[in-house]
Amino acid sequence: MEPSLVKKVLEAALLAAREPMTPLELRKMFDDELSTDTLRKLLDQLRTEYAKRPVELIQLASGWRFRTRAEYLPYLERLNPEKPPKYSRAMLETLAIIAYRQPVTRGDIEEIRGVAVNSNVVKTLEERGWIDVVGHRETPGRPALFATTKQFLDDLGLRSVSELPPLEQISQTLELNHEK
Amino acid sequence: MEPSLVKKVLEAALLAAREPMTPLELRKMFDDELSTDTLRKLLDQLRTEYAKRPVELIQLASGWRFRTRAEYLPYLERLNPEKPPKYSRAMLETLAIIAYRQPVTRGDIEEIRGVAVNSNVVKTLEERGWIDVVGHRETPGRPALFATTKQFLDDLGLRSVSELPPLEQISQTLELNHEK
Amino acid sequence: MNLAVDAPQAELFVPVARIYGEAMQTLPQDLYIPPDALEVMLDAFEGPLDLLLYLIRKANVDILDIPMAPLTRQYLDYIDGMQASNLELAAEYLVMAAMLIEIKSRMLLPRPKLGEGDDGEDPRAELVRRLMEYEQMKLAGQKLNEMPQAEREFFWVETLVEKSLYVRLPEVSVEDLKEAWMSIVRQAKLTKNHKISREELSVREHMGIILRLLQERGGFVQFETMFDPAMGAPGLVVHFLAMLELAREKLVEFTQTEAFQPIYVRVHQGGTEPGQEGA
Repeated sequence: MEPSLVKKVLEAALLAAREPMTPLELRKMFDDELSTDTLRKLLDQLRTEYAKRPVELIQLASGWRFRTRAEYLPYLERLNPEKPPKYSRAMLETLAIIAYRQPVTRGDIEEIRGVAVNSNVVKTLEERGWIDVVGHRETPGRPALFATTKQFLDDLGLRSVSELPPLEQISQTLELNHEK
Repeated sequence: MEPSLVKKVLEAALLAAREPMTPLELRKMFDDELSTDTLRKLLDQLRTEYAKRPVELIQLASGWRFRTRAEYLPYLERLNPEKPPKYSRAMLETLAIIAYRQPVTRGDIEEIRGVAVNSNVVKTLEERGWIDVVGHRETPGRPALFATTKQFLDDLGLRSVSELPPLEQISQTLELNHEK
Repeated sequence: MNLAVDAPQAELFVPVARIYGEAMQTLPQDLYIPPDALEVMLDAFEGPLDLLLYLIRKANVDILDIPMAPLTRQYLDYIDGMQASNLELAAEYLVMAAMLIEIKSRMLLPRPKLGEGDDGEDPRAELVRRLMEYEQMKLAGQKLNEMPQAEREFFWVETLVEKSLYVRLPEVSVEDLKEAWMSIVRQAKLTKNHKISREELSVREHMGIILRLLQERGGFVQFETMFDPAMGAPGLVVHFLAMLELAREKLVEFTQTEAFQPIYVRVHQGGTEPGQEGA
């Protein structure tokens, strides 16, 4: 049997598989006339051939299977949109303080919010690339100064921090509310 | 968005699909910025690109989907030693009557076959999702009218009932005879 | 033709051979079955139409020119055979037998003259129509069965979608930030102390920009180089105000060795004397 045909049979079987396929199963299609070595070589070739395709051949603990490449998942997600996840209030308030009062230290944030800042909150915002350390305040402990990044502005569709809703307006609204 | 990227997204989605995908769904991945014409063109291109692959992109009653080419069946069959169930003649004849004469009542089927319809036959076809009740005939007893479903066409790789194999032209002989 | 009564079917059900001690009989023409297989035989036919079609096809008779008498007898003989085996005979077979006999008797009667309406029709016409329709559907069923079927002749492609590979990040809008800030203000009752104007906000943004720039350039930069004329006059003013605010908050400091020498900006050095290493 031609290796090119064997490879096509493997390709067809793996593309249609509902579960990862073990080498044993794959070899069963050829009445075990396919050596484990040849199988391995052909699977590697197949994987290389799919380098530029939107699916990739991967080897999992339980066998081989074609998988949709991660970069296409955002599009597939739109077919069955799940409810978008939400940030906690602590996260949003921390972000708001950094955005409006930058550069600020963790101590500043704690002072304004009146509660300790969970380090996961800061870490998440840093990992997202929305805040970073722009310096240190020369006070005991040299606390890091956080500011928002360009990525943050891009993601929120802003050109500059000054495009955030002005705070005086917010304060006025609040005062009006308080008067009621 | 680059047409080549759009095509890859379509390819990724169709390869991963659990059901045939409608043009509407496919366009949803691009926030409807993809025209129906362009979509059609890209799908045709995709189909051509797969001409030499062991899987093919086909258009079905309920949309587009990839399937393995028939020539690989002898190999793929060996993966599942359990033969798919054979349909009885009663089942096939009932199915044919529903497919070619739809919508029909149980009475119509009995009239053509000359025997009572076993209710298991109808139940099995319904459970397979190949037929369903599309209405009732306004005669005494209001018998249910059966028709084939999209699922039936999908499972046979067809776009519409008109793609079913043509009926043997037995009736023409009859007409010729009448002329005598 | 309806007088062809001299058929050889007389020997029906006379044992023609014995196999395993069982009598072998001939059923219609070439149908050889032992009696205990009659049940199987009945199963082999989908009903009276199917049996009739079989008899016609096996006898090589033109369906449009059914010889009524021999066919009727064959049919009845077959039913006799089934009765002999104590098979519960489906009513449909008896109805068909009655129909055949009726047609046969009408064929024997003189036909009404043509032109007197529907009565002129051949009494076999209805049977022929039904047989043809049935045969058509029987063949169609076979063809459907021969068609490639999902999960039988072909398989759907279904690649793995590992959803965990794509983590959807929460979206935050400007409104969310505003809401968050309002809630902070409400709680801390900071309404009086934290009135910050639009301009002040851009000053704060520039404070960040300056600190970031200082950090990138090693914390020590010539004052003039911090100003990019491309910022435009308002931008330069805001930038300058940001510089002053940073100095006021003791985040940066300025150094100048002597008059008219370059001014340097550097990150505030805490306790150490300003300006010493840099000069």
